[in-house]
Amino acid sequence: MDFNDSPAEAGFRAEARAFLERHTELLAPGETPPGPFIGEDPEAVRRSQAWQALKFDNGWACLTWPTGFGGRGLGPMEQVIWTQEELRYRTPVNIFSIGIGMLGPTLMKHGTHGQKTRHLRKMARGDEVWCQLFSEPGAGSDVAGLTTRARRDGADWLLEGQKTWNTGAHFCKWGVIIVRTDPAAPKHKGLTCFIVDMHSPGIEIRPIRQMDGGSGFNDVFFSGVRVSDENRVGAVDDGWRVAITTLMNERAAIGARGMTGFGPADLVRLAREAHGPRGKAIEDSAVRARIADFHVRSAGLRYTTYRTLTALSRGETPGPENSIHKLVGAPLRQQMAALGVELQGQAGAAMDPGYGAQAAWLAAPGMRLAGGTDEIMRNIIAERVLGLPAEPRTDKDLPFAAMRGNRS
Amino acid sequence: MDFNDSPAEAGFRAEARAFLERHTELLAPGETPPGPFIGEDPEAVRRSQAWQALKFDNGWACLTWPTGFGGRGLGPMEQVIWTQEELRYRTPVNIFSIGIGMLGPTLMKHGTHGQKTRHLRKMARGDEVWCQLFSEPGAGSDVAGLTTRARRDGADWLLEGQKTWNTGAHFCKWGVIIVRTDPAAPKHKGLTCFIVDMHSPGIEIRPIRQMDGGSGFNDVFFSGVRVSDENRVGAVDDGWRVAITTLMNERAAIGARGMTGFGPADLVRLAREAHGPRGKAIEDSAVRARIADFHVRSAGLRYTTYRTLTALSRGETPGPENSIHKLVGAPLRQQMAALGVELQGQAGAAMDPGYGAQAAWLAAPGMRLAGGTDEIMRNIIAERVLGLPAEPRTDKDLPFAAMRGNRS
Amino acid sequence: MNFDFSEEQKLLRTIARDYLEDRAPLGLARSVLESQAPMSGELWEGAAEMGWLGAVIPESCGGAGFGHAELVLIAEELGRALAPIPFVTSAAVAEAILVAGTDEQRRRYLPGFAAGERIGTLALAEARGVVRPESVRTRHRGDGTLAGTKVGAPDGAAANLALVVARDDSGRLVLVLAELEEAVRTVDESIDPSRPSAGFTFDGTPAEPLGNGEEDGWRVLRRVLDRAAVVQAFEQLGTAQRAFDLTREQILDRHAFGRPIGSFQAIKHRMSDLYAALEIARSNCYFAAWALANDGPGLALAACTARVAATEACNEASVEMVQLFGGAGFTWELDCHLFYRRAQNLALALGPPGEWRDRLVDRLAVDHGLDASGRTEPAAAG
Amino acid sequence: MNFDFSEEQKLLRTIARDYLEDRAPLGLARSVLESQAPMSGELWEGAAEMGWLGAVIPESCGGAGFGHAELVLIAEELGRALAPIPFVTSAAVAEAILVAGTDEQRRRYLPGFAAGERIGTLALAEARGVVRPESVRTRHRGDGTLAGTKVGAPDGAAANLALVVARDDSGRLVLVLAELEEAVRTVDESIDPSRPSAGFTFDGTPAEPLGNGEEDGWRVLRRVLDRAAVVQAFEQLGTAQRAFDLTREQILDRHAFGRPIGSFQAIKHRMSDLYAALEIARSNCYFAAWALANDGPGLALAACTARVAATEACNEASVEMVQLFGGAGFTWELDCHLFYRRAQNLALALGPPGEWRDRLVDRLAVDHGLDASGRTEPAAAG
Repeated sequence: MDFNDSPAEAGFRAEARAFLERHTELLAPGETPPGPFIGEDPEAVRRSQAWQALKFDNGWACLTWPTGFGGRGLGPMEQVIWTQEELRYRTPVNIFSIGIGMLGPTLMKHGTHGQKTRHLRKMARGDEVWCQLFSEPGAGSDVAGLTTRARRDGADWLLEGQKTWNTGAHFCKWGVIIVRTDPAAPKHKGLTCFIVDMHSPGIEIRPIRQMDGGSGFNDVFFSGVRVSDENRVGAVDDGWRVAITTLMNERAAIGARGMTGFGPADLVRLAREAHGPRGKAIEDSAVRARIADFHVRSAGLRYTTYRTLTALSRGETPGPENSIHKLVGAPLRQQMAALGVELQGQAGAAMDPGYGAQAAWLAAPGMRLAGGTDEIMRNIIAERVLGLPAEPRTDKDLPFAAMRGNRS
Repeated sequence: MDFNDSPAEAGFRAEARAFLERHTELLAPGETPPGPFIGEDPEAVRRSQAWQALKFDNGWACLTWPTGFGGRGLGPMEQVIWTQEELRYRTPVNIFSIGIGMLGPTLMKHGTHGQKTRHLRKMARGDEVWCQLFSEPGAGSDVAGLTTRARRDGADWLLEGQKTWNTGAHFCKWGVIIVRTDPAAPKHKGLTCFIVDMHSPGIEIRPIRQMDGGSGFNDVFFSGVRVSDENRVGAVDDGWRVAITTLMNERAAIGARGMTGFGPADLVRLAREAHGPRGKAIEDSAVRARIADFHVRSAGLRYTTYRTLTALSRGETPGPENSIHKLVGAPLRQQMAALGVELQGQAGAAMDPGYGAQAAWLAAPGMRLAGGTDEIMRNIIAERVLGLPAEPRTDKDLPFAAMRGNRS
Repeated sequence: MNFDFSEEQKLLRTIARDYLEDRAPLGLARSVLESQAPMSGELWEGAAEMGWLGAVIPESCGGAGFGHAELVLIAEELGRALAPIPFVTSAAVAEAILVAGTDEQRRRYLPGFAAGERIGTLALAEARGVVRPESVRTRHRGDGTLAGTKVGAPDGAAANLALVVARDDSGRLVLVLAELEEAVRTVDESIDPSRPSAGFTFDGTPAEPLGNGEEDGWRVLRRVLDRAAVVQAFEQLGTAQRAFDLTREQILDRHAFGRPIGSFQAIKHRMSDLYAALEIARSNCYFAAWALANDGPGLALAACTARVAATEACNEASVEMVQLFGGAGFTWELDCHLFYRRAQNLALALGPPGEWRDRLVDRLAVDHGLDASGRTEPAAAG
Repeated sequence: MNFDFSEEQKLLRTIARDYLEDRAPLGLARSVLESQAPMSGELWEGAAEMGWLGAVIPESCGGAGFGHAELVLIAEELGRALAPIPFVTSAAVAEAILVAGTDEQRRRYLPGFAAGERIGTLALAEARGVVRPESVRTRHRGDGTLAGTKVGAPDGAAANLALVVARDDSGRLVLVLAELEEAVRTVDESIDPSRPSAGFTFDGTPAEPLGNGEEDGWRVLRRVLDRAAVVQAFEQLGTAQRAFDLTREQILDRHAFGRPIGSFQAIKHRMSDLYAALEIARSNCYFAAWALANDGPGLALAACTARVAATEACNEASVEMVQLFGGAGFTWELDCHLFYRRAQNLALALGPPGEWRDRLVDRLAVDHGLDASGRTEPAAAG
């Protein structure tokens, strides 16, 4: 056991640092790297694109992509090392992770030669930004329950419906959308996947206001949006297979970043300041017990990542333990933030920029819902990791249009 | 709101006390009433029967039974008042609750005239003790999944199979058993109910040793046990309806007795004695927080009983809140006992007769399993109280013998 | 055995519920949340007209002269409605004057409370954390004026009279009443803007001692908080029950994988556990109401027990509500966050749960004839 | 990045597992549980032959001279097997001699440990609760003898040498080694009779100070317990994983309502949560093993973290095991109770979870450059 790079890894890391040193600078102590981009500042988009182009032109944009599409054909460990290093430096927000991480690989697997040629290098260089259009108001956990329709109109298709929880529609050139093309088929069978030009007439983008007041996502409405059949990805009515590829890539993302935000160290600092029922809250063992349990889970997730990285470093497939991150991490953040609020007593009712517990507490429910709810994650672990049987399904073989509860 | 008896209730209570004063005496301070009978002492059985006969002869045995069967046709509130009073006095253990509380009412509803005449008064007077034979090793939560068989043999039936978690078989004269008479029918349809003479040839009774070392229950084996068709209760293959009556009576039992055993007060005493990480454990707020939560649940159950008694006192049907007792109480006992063990530190590894935490902790899992597991109780509350839909069932219409996983 | 409310009391509850369904749909809480208003003035006036604001104020002082059983039922209904008015907080101040004020103070202040002209708040905390005697630095000086700063006073944005805990010139803790017109108010950016808290800076603000000043201020405060906790526990219970009911409707309505999500066992089981937590809270609340109405020696333990149970049920119900509404539950447009915010606001308003758990065990031990505190400070067990 | 065991270490683990599957099926734990035996002597001899008892003892002292990575893997496998031998407890005493003993003591005692002739126990507690410096009353007198009574010494029934915390004539805390032949032993009626604890009365029992006696005894004890906690966390992890695996098999096999109970969502979700708790424990154990092997400054925090995580996972896994086996899980005949008992035994053996959580936060604060203790006692942070 050791935490050092192998010689090859160390060499690669040095290369990465050299590039970063040349073009930017280390973060100042206490300065945090930017979170995922959710705002609407066009200047930030431009800066992000410029940095991506620079990376691309120097071979740092898509390390794991094949060389034919502008990548370097490297392994996931190199990607992790690059990400670790990049996060130490002052760089713009990254608005390409959905495209490069999820949609690019989907096109590589299911796209036509023309689609790959047309899109992949521009996606990789950040010249065109991509977004994903899967979730719907009535189809979140059950993505295949979607009702957005596409009907043939000559050689084209006309899209009608609503997508939700979209990231970045307002600055993206392209989107990948999954829609229902055969409502008479069972739910997973009548879906088709398309590339859609986000500037097409008939698309309306409305930001979703979240419960914490922020707006990181959009509802996207489609009214008679025309898509050429050339932009179809995969066969007609075979879109579920395409979507699965995308979702798998989403879930395979490796948390090199770790837990950020309001955490055990913040709680210790706050508890040293705030009064408990007797003396300082840090002397209150009920508080201490909770902080201890938070640290156990938080450290456990960090070391679980090390186990995954070890497998990657050896060229092995990481174990299933990587699947626990979201299930453990999301409620953990909510509980830590709730204690942070509670420790402040009556004063906790006011938003506190000093510790940020209140903001974290208001944002926390979103993490338990986005990208697979806690419940979906538990299903996935139970079935795919533990091999427990699926529940009896009633919705798999019925014609989609015949099922109760479907808005269509 | 007040906790006093109505005038009628007070009068009834006085009557009850007068009878008890005449025939026995108040418990000494600190003396606890006997728990449910689980031992095998024949002298204790005789004492219990003698007390029951005395009660019967004076009209105190079966208050809620109709007068025709030896009861007094009173309401549940009178039964509660009687039980409250009887528990204050030194009386033998009660070995009749399964018969009088569950099986008697079942016979009244489903039995023949001859069965009622033959059995009910003797049951009520305690002359003959009854037991129940429903659960099987492969059919606990899912009682209807039972595989004990009865086959016709002339005018009689022959029973073959095993029952488990039986209380009292070794001192009972009669048992009520449910068995499968048509394996080709769906699981709930091919069951029949019988009265069985527990002294019949072919019955073998083996005590079950529990994980805490105690033996309160029996396995009962049936090898070619002959039962006359006269002893059939209800129609052939209609036993599930009979069993439901018994199970409903089981679950309607009202907890006038409340939580006994190792509880919050014991924890407070122990925590005042034991050291915590700093000073006495009672000063440790992590311990205090847990005791507080235990008290909240324990007191909440006590006051929930008051709500139920209020409805009974008014002649109303109690609300569904009565359904939470077992779901809340059983894990609560386990958690309290676990803290009681934990507070003792290294010394907690030894059985401690002083506080009894270890014994309570070893016995606690049984309470979460007996009479409906936590999981079954949650299903019942969700479906019957909250009106949430049942899950899709795969086992209701198939022939029983065709189902996977059935030992038969 | 009569452990339930009377028919008259239930009728009052029904009237309150009908009134609030009409005048205070959830949209009312939202409208205050989305505005800069400190409360709904209209509903406050309505509450005065209904006699709610004077529920336990004697008729001689302009009140309705009901009892505490009626007070808690009104609080429960206001909780159900997420009513954006400072009912419980203000009632706590009126109650303090009622139980600890002089006759003259009762006559002077209480009619205003009953009429809705007086709105009270509890100005206790001066920093983050539990309010402890040793952390009180605000001074009530010999000249009858206050100097100091209070933070996070519940419903502080709407109030015009504060019950303040302070230290007199001899260092003794006292409770005083301060007119807020003469203080500097900073309305908080609240986690629950439908019931915003505020901070106050007192600098020569006139303030008079509550009562004749002979009783220990900390002891009086604990009694006031115990009584308020029972009333607020009913408010929390109402809020929790409403969140639960709406969640139940939602999971019957929302379909996934071809069936209502309320038919999935994991969700059913969580709802059963939540139901049990709610009933535990309700039973404890009922007992505390009985203890409050009878002002018996068991009140302190009953108040702690009801508050801990109701706080937990309300927090859990609101957290599950957001989760079980799914992605939509995280949007501003749905009402889930109103419950999430309110539950936390109420959990903090009278001091955080840890404080009440700690106090519960003190009382539990006392009731078992034991001293569990290990404290040296004499007032804490009062 | 290499956060895993080496191929050689994994091979050692495989050998250990194969050996134990052959020699220590669950029936072995049961046979000790049902007898009056203090342990399985045969397995103990086997462990000596395999070199496990001398895993970290230098070859010069008769040991195998492996490292701590090997030691923890053996402990994990013994945990999986519910091995009825005092491996971890005895290893803790050997380790104490290794890190704090004199050269002479190492030479004198360690060969016996490696050969299995020496079996150590930790005689710390004198009453119910956490062992605190102020509660140590056992005296180590100037004449080199002990006087006092110890209770609940883990694996005390099997041991012949105790590491005792005592007070010397000047009142200073010291660690001493006592031969148990010269003490009065009371074997406990244990919650886990497969690994029975014992109490000891010392009355003139000869005992020698561990090491040269210059270091503070309490500080050395904390270091010894930290190191032992890492090893025992692996034992707990092995036990937890075995309970989990058997539960998984059972819920696939046991049918109710026409399908395996493992297909019911509520059960699936609990298994997922339990899986997560196990993996959290495993990752924390791995890190603690690394810290132990490297004896770095992060060891104290890592030990607390691993112990808390593993204790919780092991307790939860055993409680769920009984529950998910259904009624049969409550019988003596099934093995569930062996796990339920062992999990609790291990949770208490090195001090209860509350003590380790408390200590964890001390260390966490220190590692963030803060002092979180609010304690006055200097040795506690050591």
